[in-house]
Amino acid sequence: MNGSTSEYLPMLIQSVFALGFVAMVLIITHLIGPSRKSAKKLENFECGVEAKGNARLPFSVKYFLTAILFVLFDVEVIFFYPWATNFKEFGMDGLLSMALFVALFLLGFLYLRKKQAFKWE
Amino acid sequence: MEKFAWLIPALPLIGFLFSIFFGKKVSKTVVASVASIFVLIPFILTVAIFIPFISVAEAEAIRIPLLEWINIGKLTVNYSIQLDQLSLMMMLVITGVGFLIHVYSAGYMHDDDGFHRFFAYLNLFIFFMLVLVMGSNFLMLFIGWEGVGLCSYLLIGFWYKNMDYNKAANKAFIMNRIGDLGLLLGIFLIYLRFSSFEYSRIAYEAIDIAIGDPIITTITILLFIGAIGKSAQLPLFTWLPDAMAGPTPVSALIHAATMVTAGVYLIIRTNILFTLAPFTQEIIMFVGLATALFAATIGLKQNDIKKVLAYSTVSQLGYMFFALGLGAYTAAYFHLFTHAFFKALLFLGSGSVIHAMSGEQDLRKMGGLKKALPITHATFLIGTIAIAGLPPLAGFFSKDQILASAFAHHPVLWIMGVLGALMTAFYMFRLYYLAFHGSFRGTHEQEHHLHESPKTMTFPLVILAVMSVIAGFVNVPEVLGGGHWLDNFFTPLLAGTTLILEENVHAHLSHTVEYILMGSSVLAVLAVIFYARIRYKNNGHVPAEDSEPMSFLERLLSKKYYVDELYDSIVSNPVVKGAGLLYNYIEVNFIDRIVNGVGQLVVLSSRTARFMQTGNVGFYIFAMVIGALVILAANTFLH
Amino acid sequence: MTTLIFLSLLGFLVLFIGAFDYKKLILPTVIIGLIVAFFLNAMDWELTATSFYGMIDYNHYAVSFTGLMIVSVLLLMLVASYHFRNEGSHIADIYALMIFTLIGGLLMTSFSNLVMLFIGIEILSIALYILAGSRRLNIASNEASLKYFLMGAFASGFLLFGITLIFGVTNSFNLAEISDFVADTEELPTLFSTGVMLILIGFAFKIGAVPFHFWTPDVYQGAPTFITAFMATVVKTAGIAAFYRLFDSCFSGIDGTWFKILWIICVATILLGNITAVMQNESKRMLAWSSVSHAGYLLIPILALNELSSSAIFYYSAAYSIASITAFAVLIGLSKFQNDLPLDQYKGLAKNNPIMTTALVVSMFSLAGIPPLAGFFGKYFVFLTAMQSGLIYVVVIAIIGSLIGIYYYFKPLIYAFNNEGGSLEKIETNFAFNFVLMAGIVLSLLLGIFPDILRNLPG
Amino acid sequence: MENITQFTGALTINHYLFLSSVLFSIGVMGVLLRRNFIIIFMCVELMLNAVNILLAAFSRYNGNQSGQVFVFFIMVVAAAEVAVGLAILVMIFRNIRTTDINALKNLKW
Repeated sequence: MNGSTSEYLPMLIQSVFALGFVAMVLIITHLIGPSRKSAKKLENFECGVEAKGNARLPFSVKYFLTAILFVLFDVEVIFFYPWATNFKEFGMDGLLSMALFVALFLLGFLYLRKKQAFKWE
Repeated sequence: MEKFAWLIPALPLIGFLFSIFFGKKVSKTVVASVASIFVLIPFILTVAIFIPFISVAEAEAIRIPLLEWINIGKLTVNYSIQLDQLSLMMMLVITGVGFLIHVYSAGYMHDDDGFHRFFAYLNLFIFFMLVLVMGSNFLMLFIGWEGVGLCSYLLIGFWYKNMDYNKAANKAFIMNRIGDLGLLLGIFLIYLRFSSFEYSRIAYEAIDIAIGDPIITTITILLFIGAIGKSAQLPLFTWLPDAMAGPTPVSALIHAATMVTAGVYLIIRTNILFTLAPFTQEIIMFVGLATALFAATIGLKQNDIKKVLAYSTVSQLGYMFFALGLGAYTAAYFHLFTHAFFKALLFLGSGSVIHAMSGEQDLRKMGGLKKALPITHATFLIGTIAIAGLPPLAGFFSKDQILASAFAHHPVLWIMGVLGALMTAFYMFRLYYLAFHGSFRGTHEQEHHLHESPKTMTFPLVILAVMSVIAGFVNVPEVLGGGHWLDNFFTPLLAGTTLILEENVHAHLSHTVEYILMGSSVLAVLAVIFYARIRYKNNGHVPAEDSEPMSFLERLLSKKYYVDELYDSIVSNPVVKGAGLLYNYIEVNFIDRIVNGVGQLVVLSSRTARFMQTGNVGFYIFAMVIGALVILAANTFLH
Repeated sequence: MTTLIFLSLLGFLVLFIGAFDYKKLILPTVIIGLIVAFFLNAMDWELTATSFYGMIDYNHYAVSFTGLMIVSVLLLMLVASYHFRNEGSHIADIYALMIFTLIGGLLMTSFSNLVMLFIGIEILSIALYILAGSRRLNIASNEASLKYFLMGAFASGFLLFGITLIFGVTNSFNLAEISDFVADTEELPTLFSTGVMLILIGFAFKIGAVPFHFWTPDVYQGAPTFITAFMATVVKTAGIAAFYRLFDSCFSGIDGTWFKILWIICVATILLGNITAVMQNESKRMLAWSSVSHAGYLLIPILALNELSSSAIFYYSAAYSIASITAFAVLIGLSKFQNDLPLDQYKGLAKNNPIMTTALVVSMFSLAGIPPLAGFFGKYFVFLTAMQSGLIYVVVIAIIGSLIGIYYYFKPLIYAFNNEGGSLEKIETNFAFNFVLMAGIVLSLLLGIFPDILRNLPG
Repeated sequence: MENITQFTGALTINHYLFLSSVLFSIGVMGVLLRRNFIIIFMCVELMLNAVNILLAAFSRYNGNQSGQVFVFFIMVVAAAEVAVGLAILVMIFRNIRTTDINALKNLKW
């Protein structure tokens, strides 16, 4: 073990401890904890408001739609990154290209608006 | 005149389009006349080209390029026409006999719903057949080849409401495709060997090739497989008798006179290649002879008038191939030429009989039709004599030439050939006497209905009968004072073959031998005809019903015709039995089974393969992963 | 190159026309747009330089295939006007998605960089996943969409992994550079050939070759008929064009393992496609299996990889696309929006519908490869290409396959000419629909009689 | 910081290759073994991300930036695929009320 890796030894030890602790707690609670089996135990929530019906309720697509739209627009931001790091070298051309890129986004956004994807009701 | 040659195939095509698009709107007379005229004009054009052509000795082939078709670097293929001895002779037969059959069909199909469809198909057939023989390269030949196959399929299944007919059509189509596989591969190999599809180019280059070259042998075998399928030779012949499901004019035109001879045409066209492959020629000779005899024996026992003619066609085609195998290309063509007339005549005659009998095809239900159908009777008799090979009718000369070549090759071959000829004579006269002599055996209604066919039907019969008498004179042998006109005419066509063999292709027998051969075969045929006459006319013998097999033996015994008895028990019965055996066991059980078996194998594997498609995505992905793993493993370990 | 930009804008335009609900404008815009795109594409014929910083090489090959795809889409759009005559407002979205698919296809035929290949395939595929499921309430359409999506995404993973490995070995995504690398390197590492295999798997999936064909029949059957036609023609053409472009320019020089594997794939595809189609009773499923077998035939020129290959692939794709569009158009005319289309649906068609029957006959004959129709010459050129490279066994097997093919291609015809139990009424059609049928008939015949019109295009 | 670079420098390209192959295989196995659409979907994403790691590693190893740019493209495409995939899932869930991929097998034979 040479000098450079030895510096990571504390990190390794810490990781081992962390993992070990988790494992240990899990095992010990399993072993020493009292275990009662009842219908109540199997419910989703042991306390609080009583859960009723099937968990697989039809969920409102609106949440889903919004989330997906967010992801889509969000991911495109990646392309800003290489542009931003080379902003100066790209110069005006780069800026225009990016403007076009953003404009296309805007078109997408407008389309969604027109299709009323953002209306909650 | 040659510059109008393109019209020859174009006109039937126009006729086809006319019948398809306007056939329903105009009267039947118009459809029939248009269709017939669009075959008649090509015939006239062909004659007009042919006459100046024969006046020149050893005329060069005329090639007329029409359009550039495919052009890939070194390969150029044109739509071009080749007019030479062979194609012109073929065109004469196709347009001439074709025209007569069109005229005949106008009467025969008169009451059919599909009248215009029928003429459309006929015209289309003529078109493709002309493309087949007129093309100057293998690609055009192939297009024509496939096209006539298609028309044959359409016309066999013409009465498509009957499922059996559809089956017959499918059988014909599938068997033909097996042959086509061979032909296509042969054409590809030709391209690989010669870098061209043009006949002229191939003939030019082939002269320098050594006899027995393995590639040439392979090519010729493949081409021969194609010919086997199209020309119904062993083992792919069973579709032809089944093909009789189509209307009778179709049987006459396609399944007797023209399409089935395409295989013969193909081999004559490429005679130089076949001359270079003696091995293939041996095969062709044996296949041809075997087919000729095999089909003839089956013909002895058939009771359906068209089936007899169908087996007879197979048998005669066998003769042609026999001649091809012997290297007697002219003799093969000669027989093709005469056969086209008398077999078309016989088929059309049988059509006339069937017409008169209100659709009855069973010989046992006919008899004594001589009085009711005088013209049909007379012409049919001429056809029968012609096919039996009695001089001076057409069949005699052509068959004689084949037999002479066979004798020159080996006397045993001659004996076999004569045997086939005798059987032919027997079953044809059996057919003739059963149908036209004796007393009428059909129902009362049928008897009442008996009538001679209309003029449109008898006119072609008469013309064909005349041709059956005189067609043989195109190649009268020297020994009978003739000049071998056809042999001389074909000399340029066979120039390559002659050059390679460095001797004349047709047989050289001394005149005495030829006289003896001719005389003995004619006498034997006469004897057989006489026997058939006694058996079926004088004694009124009628083949037993299917339901009581072999009981006729007892009946015969009680009649005490000792000669008959003797003949039956010693010669005829074994032959008849053998024929039945061949038909029932070899054809029905064996050949049909193989063909059907292939079909069933496909169906079975199709059923099995279908169930791999479980509909379960999990399984699909699993299969994909397995596939990917196999590929990756192969990639790692196959290095 | 202008075509690419123009088509993208056209896609957006159609989306917005749909969003603003100008229903009457949609179809004319699409049709005119596609015609303009076709001419823009044709004008790029002389263009030889690469564009977009060397990402795209718009050579003759690309222009020819793009032209073919635009024409196919154009014909399909005309059919669509008949197919969707009673449909609601989301037609614009479908049209736009089809245009986006076309853009994907365009990239796939003109890429000169593996990144572009991947993006092209994904643009094409993602739009198709949606199109396959475009009938939201139809379970079959859902199922088709699900199956296609799952397997498609899965196959993309393989393709991508392959591309990555190639990049790792050659240090480039550029086709020319990869090709140089292959030429300069004595012994290529296993990693490289593994990459080639993975790409091969990805492509085999896209064109539906055995053993990655499982999605084809199910998806073809489940998707709306019109989309099936689109998948069978444009998508298959794009897939095979990309496949050939990549293998021809990069991997032709590498050793024979991929050849052996592709040989087996090709032969298996031809046989399995044809054999399984024999027992199918559902029209779309039968055509799906037929399309599997055609993928097999299209692989032959890639196997042969000689100077005739590109023209053989192009001619075959054109012949196959035209025949398929015609066949599917007839099917669309017959189906009244139902999903299940048993073969006996054709029963009695012939009597009252001459144009549709002729179209059916021509398309089936062309697919079966009967001369003198385009399909025959497609097969013929493919076989010729194979013979040139000495692949005699492949040709024999392919011919046997096409013999089997005749059996099932004739089935609809036998039904169509069978009048037992009454014949079909005259089916009401519109001008655009008849136009497509006539165009299909004429083109199939024309290409068959003058095959040289298209043959020498891709060069 | 220097040491970390040194440490990672000690990892050869083979390590990355191995890692991403394993991840890719886990993804494949997941797709193969699971029946829940969403989980299968995540496994497909895992496959793509395995490729991303490898691309980044190759890019660094070869000193060629284009690999990293390709990663961006893959991420965007993956996001689009997610959107479409989830939309398909919702569509199917609404119709048949399950996310089991094998529930739908009407199209077969």
